[in-house]
Amino acid sequence: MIKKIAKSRWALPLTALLLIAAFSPAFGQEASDVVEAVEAVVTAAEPDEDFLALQTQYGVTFDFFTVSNLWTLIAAALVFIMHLGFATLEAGLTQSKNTVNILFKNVFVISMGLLTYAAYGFNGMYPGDFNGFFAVGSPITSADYGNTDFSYGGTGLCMTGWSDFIFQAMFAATAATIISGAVAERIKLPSFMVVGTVVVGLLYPISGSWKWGGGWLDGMGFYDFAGSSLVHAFGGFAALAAVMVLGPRKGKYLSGGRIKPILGHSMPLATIGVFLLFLGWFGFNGGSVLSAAPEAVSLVFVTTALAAAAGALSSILVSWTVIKKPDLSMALNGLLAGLVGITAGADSMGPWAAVLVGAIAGVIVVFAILFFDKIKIDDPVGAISVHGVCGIWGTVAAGIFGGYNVLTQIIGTLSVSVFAFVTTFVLCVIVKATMGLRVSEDEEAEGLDIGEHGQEAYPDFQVASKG
Amino acid sequence: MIKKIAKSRWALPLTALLLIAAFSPAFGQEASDVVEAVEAVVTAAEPDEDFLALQTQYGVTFDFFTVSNLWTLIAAALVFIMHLGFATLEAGLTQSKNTVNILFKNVFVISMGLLTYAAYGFNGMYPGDFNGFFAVGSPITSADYGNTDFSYGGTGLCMTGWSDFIFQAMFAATAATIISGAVAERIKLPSFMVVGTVVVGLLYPISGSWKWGGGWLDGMGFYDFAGSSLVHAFGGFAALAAVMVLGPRKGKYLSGGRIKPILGHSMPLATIGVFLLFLGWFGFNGGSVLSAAPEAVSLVFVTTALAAAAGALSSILVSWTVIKKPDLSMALNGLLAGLVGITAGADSMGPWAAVLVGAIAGVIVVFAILFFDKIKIDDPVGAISVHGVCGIWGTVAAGIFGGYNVLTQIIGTLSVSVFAFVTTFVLCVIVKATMGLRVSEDEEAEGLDIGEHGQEAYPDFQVASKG
Amino acid sequence: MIKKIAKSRWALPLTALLLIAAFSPAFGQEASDVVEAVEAVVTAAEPDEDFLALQTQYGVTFDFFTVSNLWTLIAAALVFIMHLGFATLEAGLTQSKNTVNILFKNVFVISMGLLTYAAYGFNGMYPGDFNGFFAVGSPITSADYGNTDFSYGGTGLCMTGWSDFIFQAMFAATAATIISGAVAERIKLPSFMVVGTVVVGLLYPISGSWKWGGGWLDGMGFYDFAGSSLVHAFGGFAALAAVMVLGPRKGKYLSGGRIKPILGHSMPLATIGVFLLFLGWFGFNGGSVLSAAPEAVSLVFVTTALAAAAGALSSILVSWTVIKKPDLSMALNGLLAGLVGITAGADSMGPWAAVLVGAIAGVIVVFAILFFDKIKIDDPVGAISVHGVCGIWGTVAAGIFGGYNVLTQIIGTLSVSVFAFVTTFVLCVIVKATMGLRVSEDEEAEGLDIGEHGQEAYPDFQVASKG
Amino acid sequence: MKLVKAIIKPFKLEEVKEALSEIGVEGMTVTEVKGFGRQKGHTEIYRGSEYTVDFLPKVMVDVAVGEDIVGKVVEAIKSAAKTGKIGDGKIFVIPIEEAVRIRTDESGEGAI
Amino acid sequence: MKLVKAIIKPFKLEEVKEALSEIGVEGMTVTEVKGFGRQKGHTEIYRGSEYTVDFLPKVMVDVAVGEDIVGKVVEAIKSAAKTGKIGDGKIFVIPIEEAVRIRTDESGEGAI
Amino acid sequence: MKLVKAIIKPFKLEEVKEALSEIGVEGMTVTEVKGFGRQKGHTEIYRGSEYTVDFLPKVMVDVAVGEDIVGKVVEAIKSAAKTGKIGDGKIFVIPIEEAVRIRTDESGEGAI
Ligand SMILES: Nc1ncnc2c1ncn2[C@@H]1O[C@H](COP(=O)(O)OP(=O)(O)O)[C@@H](O)[C@H]1O
Ligand SMILES: Nc1ncnc2c1ncn2[C@@H]1O[C@H](COP(=O)(O)OP(=O)(O)O)[C@@H](O)[C@H]1O
Ligand SMILES: Nc1ncnc2c1ncn2[C@@H]1O[C@H](COP(=O)(O)OP(=O)(O)O)[C@@H](O)[C@H]1O
Repeated sequence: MIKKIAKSRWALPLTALLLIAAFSPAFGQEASDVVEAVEAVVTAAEPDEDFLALQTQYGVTFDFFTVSNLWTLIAAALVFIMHLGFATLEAGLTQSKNTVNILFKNVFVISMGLLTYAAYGFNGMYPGDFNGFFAVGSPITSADYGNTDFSYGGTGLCMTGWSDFIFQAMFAATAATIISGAVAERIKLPSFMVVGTVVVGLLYPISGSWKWGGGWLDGMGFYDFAGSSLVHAFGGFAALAAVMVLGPRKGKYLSGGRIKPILGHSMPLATIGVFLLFLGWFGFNGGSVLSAAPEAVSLVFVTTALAAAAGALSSILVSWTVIKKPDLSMALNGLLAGLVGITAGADSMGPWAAVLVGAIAGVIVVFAILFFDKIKIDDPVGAISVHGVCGIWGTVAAGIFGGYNVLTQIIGTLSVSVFAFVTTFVLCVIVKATMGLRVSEDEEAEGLDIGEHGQEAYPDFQVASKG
Repeated sequence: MIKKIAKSRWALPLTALLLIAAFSPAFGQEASDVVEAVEAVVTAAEPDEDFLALQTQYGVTFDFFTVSNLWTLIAAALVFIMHLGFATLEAGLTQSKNTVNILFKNVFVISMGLLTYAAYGFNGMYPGDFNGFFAVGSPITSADYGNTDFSYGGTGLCMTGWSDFIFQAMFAATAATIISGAVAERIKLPSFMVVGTVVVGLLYPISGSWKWGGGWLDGMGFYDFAGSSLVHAFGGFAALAAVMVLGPRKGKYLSGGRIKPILGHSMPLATIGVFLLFLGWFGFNGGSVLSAAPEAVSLVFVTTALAAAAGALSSILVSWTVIKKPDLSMALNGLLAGLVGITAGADSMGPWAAVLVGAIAGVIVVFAILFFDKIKIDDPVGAISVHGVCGIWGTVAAGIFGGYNVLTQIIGTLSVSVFAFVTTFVLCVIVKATMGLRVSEDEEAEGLDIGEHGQEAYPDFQVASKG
Repeated sequence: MIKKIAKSRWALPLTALLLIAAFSPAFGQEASDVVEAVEAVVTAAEPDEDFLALQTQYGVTFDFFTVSNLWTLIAAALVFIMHLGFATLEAGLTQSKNTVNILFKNVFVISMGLLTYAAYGFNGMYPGDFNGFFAVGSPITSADYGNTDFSYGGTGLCMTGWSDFIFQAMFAATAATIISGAVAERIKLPSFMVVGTVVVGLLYPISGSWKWGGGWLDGMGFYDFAGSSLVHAFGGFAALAAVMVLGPRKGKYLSGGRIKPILGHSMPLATIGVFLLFLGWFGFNGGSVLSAAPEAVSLVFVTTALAAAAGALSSILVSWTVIKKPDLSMALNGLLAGLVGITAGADSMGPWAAVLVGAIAGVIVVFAILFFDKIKIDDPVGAISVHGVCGIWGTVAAGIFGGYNVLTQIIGTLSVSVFAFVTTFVLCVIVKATMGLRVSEDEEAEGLDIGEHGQEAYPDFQVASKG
Repeated sequence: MKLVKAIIKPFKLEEVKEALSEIGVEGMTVTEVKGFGRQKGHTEIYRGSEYTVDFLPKVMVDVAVGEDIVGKVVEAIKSAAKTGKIGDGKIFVIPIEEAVRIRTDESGEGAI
Repeated sequence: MKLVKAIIKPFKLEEVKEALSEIGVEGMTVTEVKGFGRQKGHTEIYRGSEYTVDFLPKVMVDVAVGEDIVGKVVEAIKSAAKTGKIGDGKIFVIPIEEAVRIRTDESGEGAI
Repeated sequence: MKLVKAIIKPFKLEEVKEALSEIGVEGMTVTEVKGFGRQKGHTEIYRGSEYTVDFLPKVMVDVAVGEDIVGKVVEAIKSAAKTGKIGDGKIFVIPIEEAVRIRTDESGEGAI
C-alpha cells in the first residue's frame, strides 16, 4: 500500500510497480519487466494541461480523480464496518458475563483511534520527508486537504487529503482492536484504555512510517500492500506481549498440562463478526490500491475472496482430521487467516497463487492456536495466531508469489513484529506497575460486566453455570 | 442538503454555496467570500456543448453525472441499512418479551415509508415552485425520471430522478422509526401503524418542503445540510409528543420519584445497531452532497466520523464522572448524538470544529436522558434526547461553526420541531380517542409479542423473571 | 442480465435492449420500439479512437469503464453480504441446538462456492460460443482478465474479467445456500457438503449457460434480468427435491394432519438476515446492469426497493386476515418474496408495476408456505416458497409487465426449475444410497451441534425444553 | 423445621419477598419453573400453524423456616401472591429433618 | 399428601404430562435441571481442546398428589418416561404435611 | 432415604461434585436458582438510574442417599462448598419415603 509517500520522488515508480503488479498474470514476475514498466508509466504520466483544463472548466474535477476518491471513501466505510466485525467476533468468542465490557472496549477503540490519529498519528505516519525511522506527529489541519488538483498528494494520489486521512484512520484503530480480543475477560478497563491509546496513537504510526511513510523499510524495497505486517502482525505481536504480561484467564490451564476451554457464549455473534470482517476486507485491500484503477482493484477483490475461501476450507480440513471434528470456530479463524495472509500481496499475484497463500494460512492458524494453548498463552479469540503468525506468513508469501525479495520481506515483517512486541511489552509492564493491569479474582469470576460497568449484557436470560 | 430545488433559479448559487462550504477550511467564514464564490461558479458552470457531445457519443453519459448518480444510489443503500440499525438498537434496548413487536414495527415502517413516499410524499416535499408552506403530493411517474442529460434536475443535480427519489425515500422512513423506539413496549400495533403512516406520509414532507423543497425556511437562508432538523429533530419531537400522550411503561416510575430502570435485553443487539447507524450515516451525510464532488464528500466523511467519535468519548467521560460507571448504553447514545449533531453542518466546518460539535452533543445527550427520566418522560431508547435535543443542537452548531446566521438557524429548527410536536400530539390524541393507543396492563406485563403477535422472539431460551 | 455473451454477436442488440428497458416508462412496450432502439445504439457505439487515446494517455482507462467496473465490484461485495443474510436468517428460523451446524454450512458454502466457480463453473457458464446446452468448465486463468480496453468482454461489457468473475461467483454460492435452509436440522453434514458442491459446481452453471451464457434459452428470447429463474427458482426447486428425498423433521407432522410447528430460536437473527438480504439485493439487481449506466441502475434500485416493500405489506395483510395474526416470519418471507419476484424484470418496468409484482409475490408466498406444510414438505425457512415459487412468478411477471413473450418466459422458467429439481433429486438419491443423507433419530433429537460438531452455539444460556 | 415451597406468578415475586422480609424471614431460594394446571395456556402461531403453550412461566420459592412461624410464613406468602385469578399457584409444606449453614457449620434452626 | 419428584429425559415431558392428565392429575410443576449419574456425559471440543460435559439436561417434574393415588402416579410416570436406556431418571416420593391453593385459601388435598 | 438439598455458590459446583463422587455418590441433580439471604446483592446502573439486584445466582444440588451415608454426604458437601465468606449457602435434609429407578423399576435404596 503506497500512501503519502506518493508525494516523494518515489511516487511514480511505485505507482507503476503497483499497476504492473496488478497485471502480473501468474505466480511471480521478472524484475526486469517491472523496471521497463516503471519507465513506461513515468513517461506516460506527464499530465496534459489541456485535458485537465477541459475537465475543471465544469467545476468538475478530473473524473478518474473523482472516481478514485469516491472509492477510497467507500473503502473507508467498509474498513469501518470491520470494527463491528471485531466487536461481534470478540463478544461471541468470550463469556456472556464479559460481553458489555468487550462491546464497550470496541466502541472506545474506534472512537479513540479516529481522534488520536487525527490529532497526531496521521502526520506522524506520513511525515513526507523524514529520517526514515521516526517523525513527530501533529494534528490534521484543513490546509490543502480539500484540494482536488493533485496538489495534496501529487499525481500519484487520486484523492483528497480528507479521503487519505479517513481511510488511514480506519486502519489505525485496528491495531488496538486486535489486542482487545486477546486480553479479553481479565484486563482492567482503564488499563486497557491506556494501553490501547498508546499503541494506536504513538506506536502504530512509527512502524507504519517505516514503509507507508516512505521510511527505511520502503527504502530497502520491502513490500506490504495492505498491511499483513504493518497492521496485522503489528497488532498480533502487540497482543502477544500484552497477554504475556497479563497472564491466562483463571481456570483455563489446569494442573498436568490439561486445558479446560472457556467457551465463547454466542457462535452466531462470532460468525456475524467474521462475515463482516470478510466484507470489510474488500475495502481494506481494495481501497489500498489508492485509486479505482480497474485492473488493480478487481484483481485484489478476486485474490482476497479466493484466499479467504481457501483459508476456511483448509482449516476445516485440518481441524477435521487433527481434532476429529469440523470446528466452526476454527473455520472462522481459518477464513480470517486467509484474509490476513493475502493482505500483503493481494495485488501482486494471480488467483491460484492467492488460493495457495490462503490455504497455507488456514493450516498455519490451526496449529498456531493449538501451539499457543500448549505454551499457556491464553488468547480467547485467536488474535495472535490469526493476525500475528499469519501476518508474517502473508508478508513472506508476498515475496514468494509476488516477486519481491523474500529476505527483505522477512527483515521487514520481523522488524515490525519485534517493534510491536517489545514496545507493547514495556508499556504493559509499566501500566501493570502503576495502575495495575488485571481485575481481581472475584471480579474475573463474577464477570467484568458487573465489576467494571455494573451492567449485564442479557438481563432477561437465565444463565447456566459451567458444570 | 439541496434537492429538486435545483430545478429552480436558485440552483447554481446554492450549489456554489455548497461547494464553497465544503472548502471552508476552518470554523467560520465571511458572507462576502460566499457571494464572490457564487459569482465564480455561476460563470464557470456554463456547460461546454462539445464536451458533452463527445461523451454522449458513446451512449455514455457525462462521467461526472454517472459517478455522482452511482454515489447517490450507494448512499441510499447505506441509509437503508440504518433501518436495520434502528431495528436492532431498539430491540436491544427493550425487553425480550417485546422483541418480535419491535422488529415487526421496523419491517413495517421501512416498507410503508417507501410506498407512501412514492405515492405522495416525494412530490409533496419537492413540488418545484409552490407557496413555500404546503404542497399536495402525488405519485411518482416514470416521466423524465430516467433522463441523464440534466433535464430532470437541472445542471445542479448530477443524478436521475430515480436516484433522487430512492435516496429521499430512505430518509423519510427514518422519522417513524425514531418514534417507534420511544413508544416501544406499550403502544398498540395498529395504532402505531396509523401514527407512523401519517407522520411519514403526510407530516414529514410538509416541514421537509420548507427547506429542501425550496420553501420559506430555504428562502430566509436557513441551512440544514443533511437533516439535523428536518429529519432528526422532526422525529425526536414527534416521538416526544407520542410519549406524552402514551404515558410511561408500567413500573418504571415508582412512588417518591424513585426510578426502576427497565433493562434492555441484549447489549450486543444494541451495539450492532449503533455501528450500523454509524455506517449508514456515511451515506446519510455523504450522499447529501448530492454529487461525488471530491472535496465535499471527503470532508463530510471526516467531519461525520470525528463528530461521532467525539460524541462517544465525551459521553463516556460524562457518564463515568456523573453516574460513576462507564455506561455502555450511554456511550452508544453519545456516539449517535455526535452523528445527529454534525448532520446539519457536516459540509460547512473543519475537522476540529466537528470534534467540538460532536463532543458537546455527547455531553448534552447524557443530561437530556437523565432530565427526561426525571420528568417521567419514558423513552426506552433515548430517541428524544438523541434525535430531538441533539438535532436542535446540531442545527444551531451549523450556524455557529458553519457561518450561517444563528438566529435563522434557531428559527428554523424550532419551527420544524414545534410543527412535528404539535401535529403528532394532535394525531395521537385522535388515535387514542378513536382506536386506543395503549395495550392493556395484562398485555404490557405479559409482553406484546404474545399479545399482539402470538409469537416469541426466543422460544428456546429460559427467561429470568425480574427479582 | 447479460454477461460474457457480450462477446458474441448479440452483444450490442442486447445491451440496447437493456438500456431501452430501463427507459420504458410504464407497464409494457412495443417490440417495434426495441428494434429501433437497437439500431440507434449499434450505430452510436462505434468507439472514437481519439477519445480513448486521450484518456489512456494518463494511464487512466476510459472513465465510464472505470466507474462501471467499480460498481460491479461494489455490487459483488453487496451480494457477498447476502450470504451473511442467509446464514442469520436460517439460524434464526431453526432451533438453537442446530445453530452451529447452520452457521458452519454457510461458511462452507460461500468458501466452496467461490473456489469451485473459479476452478470450473465460471467458464462452464460463460463458454463463449457453445452448443447452447452444455459446456465443460475450466479454471480461470490470468490471461486477459485484467485488460481494461474492452478486449476481455467487448464494448458491451465495461469491466475487467476479474470483476465479471467475482460478481458471478458471489451469485453461484447462492444456490447451495437456498438448499441449506430447506434441509436444515436433519441433514448429515458430509452429505450436505457433497450435494452442495455438486449443485454449485456442476449443475448451476449448466442451466445458467442456457441464458446468461448465450445458450438456447437466450436464443429464443427468454429474459431473466438478475436471476428469478436462473438463481432463485433453480435453488428453490433443488431445495424441493432435497427435502422430498430427505423427509420432514421428526415431530413436525402429527397423526391426523395436525402440524406441530418447530419454532425458530431467534427472531432478531432472522430479521437481521432479511435486512441484509434486502441490502445485498441492491447489488444483486443493481450490479446486474453490468455497468453504471445511470438510468438503468437507478431504475433498478427503485423497482427493487418498492417490490420488497410491497411484498412485505401484502404478506402482512394476508397473514393478518388469513392467520389472524401479524406474523413476523411471514412479513420477512413476504419481503424476500417481493425481492425474488422483481429480480427477473427489475430493469424492465416502471415503479408501480414493480409494486404490483412485489405485492402479488407477497400474497403467493404466504399461501405457498401453508400449502407446502399441508402436503408435508418440511421447509424450516420457507426457501422453496420464497425462491422457488416466487422465482417462477417473477419470471412470468417480467413477461407480463416487461414486455417479453410470456410463453417464452414460462418455457424458460419451467425448464430451469425442472432441470434443478430432477438433477438434484437424482443426486440426493445417490448420496442417500451411498453415504446416507439423514442423521440418526437420537442425533436429530439431541441436535446436530453436539452430534456433528461437538459444540454448542450458546453454552452460557439455560435452554428450555419444549413442553 | 419445614420447607415451605410456594409456586407463584412471576410478577408476584417482589411482593412475596417483601412480605417475607417483613415477618423476619431472612433467606429464600427462587427457581424459574413452568407450571401446568387449571389455568390453561394460550395458543400461539408460527408460520401459519397454531399450537398451544400448556406450560406457563411460574416462580417457585423455597423457604426453610422453624416450626413456630410456618403458619405466619404461609399466610404471608398467600396474601402477597394472591390475585384471585386462576393460576395464582400453590404452597406446600414439607418436613426438614436437618439444616446446616455451610459457612458456619451451624445446624438446626440456627442455621436458617 | 405426597410430592412425587420425577427426574426424566427432556423429550419425555410431553408423554409424562399426557399420562398424568389421563389419570386425572390436573397440575404439575416442571423445572429444567442438569443431571449427573451413571449415564456419562459426552466429550465436546472447542478450539482444539476437548472437555467432557458431565451434566446432562433433564427435566424435573413435581406433582403433589393425595395418598390414595401416589402409586398410580408413580406407575404412570414410570411407564411414560421409560426408554430402557441408561439415564431414564428417578422418581422420589416425599411427604407433604400441608398444601394450600393461594387463589382460594383451600388447604389439604382439596388444594391440589 | 433422604434427599439432601444443598444451595451453594455456582463456582463450587465442580468441587462438590468431585467430593460426592469420592464418597461413592453416583448421582445428583442440579438446578440453577437465585438466592436471597444475608449476603446482600450489588447495585447496578442502567442509563443513569441505579437499582439493586437482591437475588444472587446460586446452584441447588439435590442428592438422594441412603440413611447410612447422610452424615458423610452432608459433611462432604459442607467442606467442599465452604469459602467462609457470607453466602456459602445451606444444606437441608428431607425425608424420602420411596425411590424408583425408571429404567429398571428398581425401588428403595437400590434405586439410588
Ligand atoms: N398437583 C400439583 N403439583 C404440583 N404443582 C401444581 C399442582 N397443581 C398446580 N400446580 C402448580 O400451581 C400452578 C397454578 O395452578 P392452577 O391449577 O393453574 O391454578 P390455581 O392454583 O389457581 O388452581 C400451576 O401452574 C403449577 O405450577
Ligand atoms: N442419587 C441421586 N440423587 C438425585 N438425583 C439423581 C440421583 N441419581 C441419579 N439422579 C438423577 O437421575 C438421572 C438419571 O440417572 P442415571 O444414573 O444417569 O441413569 P439411570 O436413572 O438410568 O440409572 C441423573 O441424570 C440425575 O439427574
Ligand atoms: N431460609 C432459607 N430458606 C431457603 N433458602 C435459604 C434460606 N436462607 C438462605 N437460603 C439460601 O442460602 C443462600 C445463602 O444464604 P446467606 O444468608 O446469603 O449466606 P449464609 O448461607 O452464609 O448465611 C441464599 O442465597 C439462599 O439461596
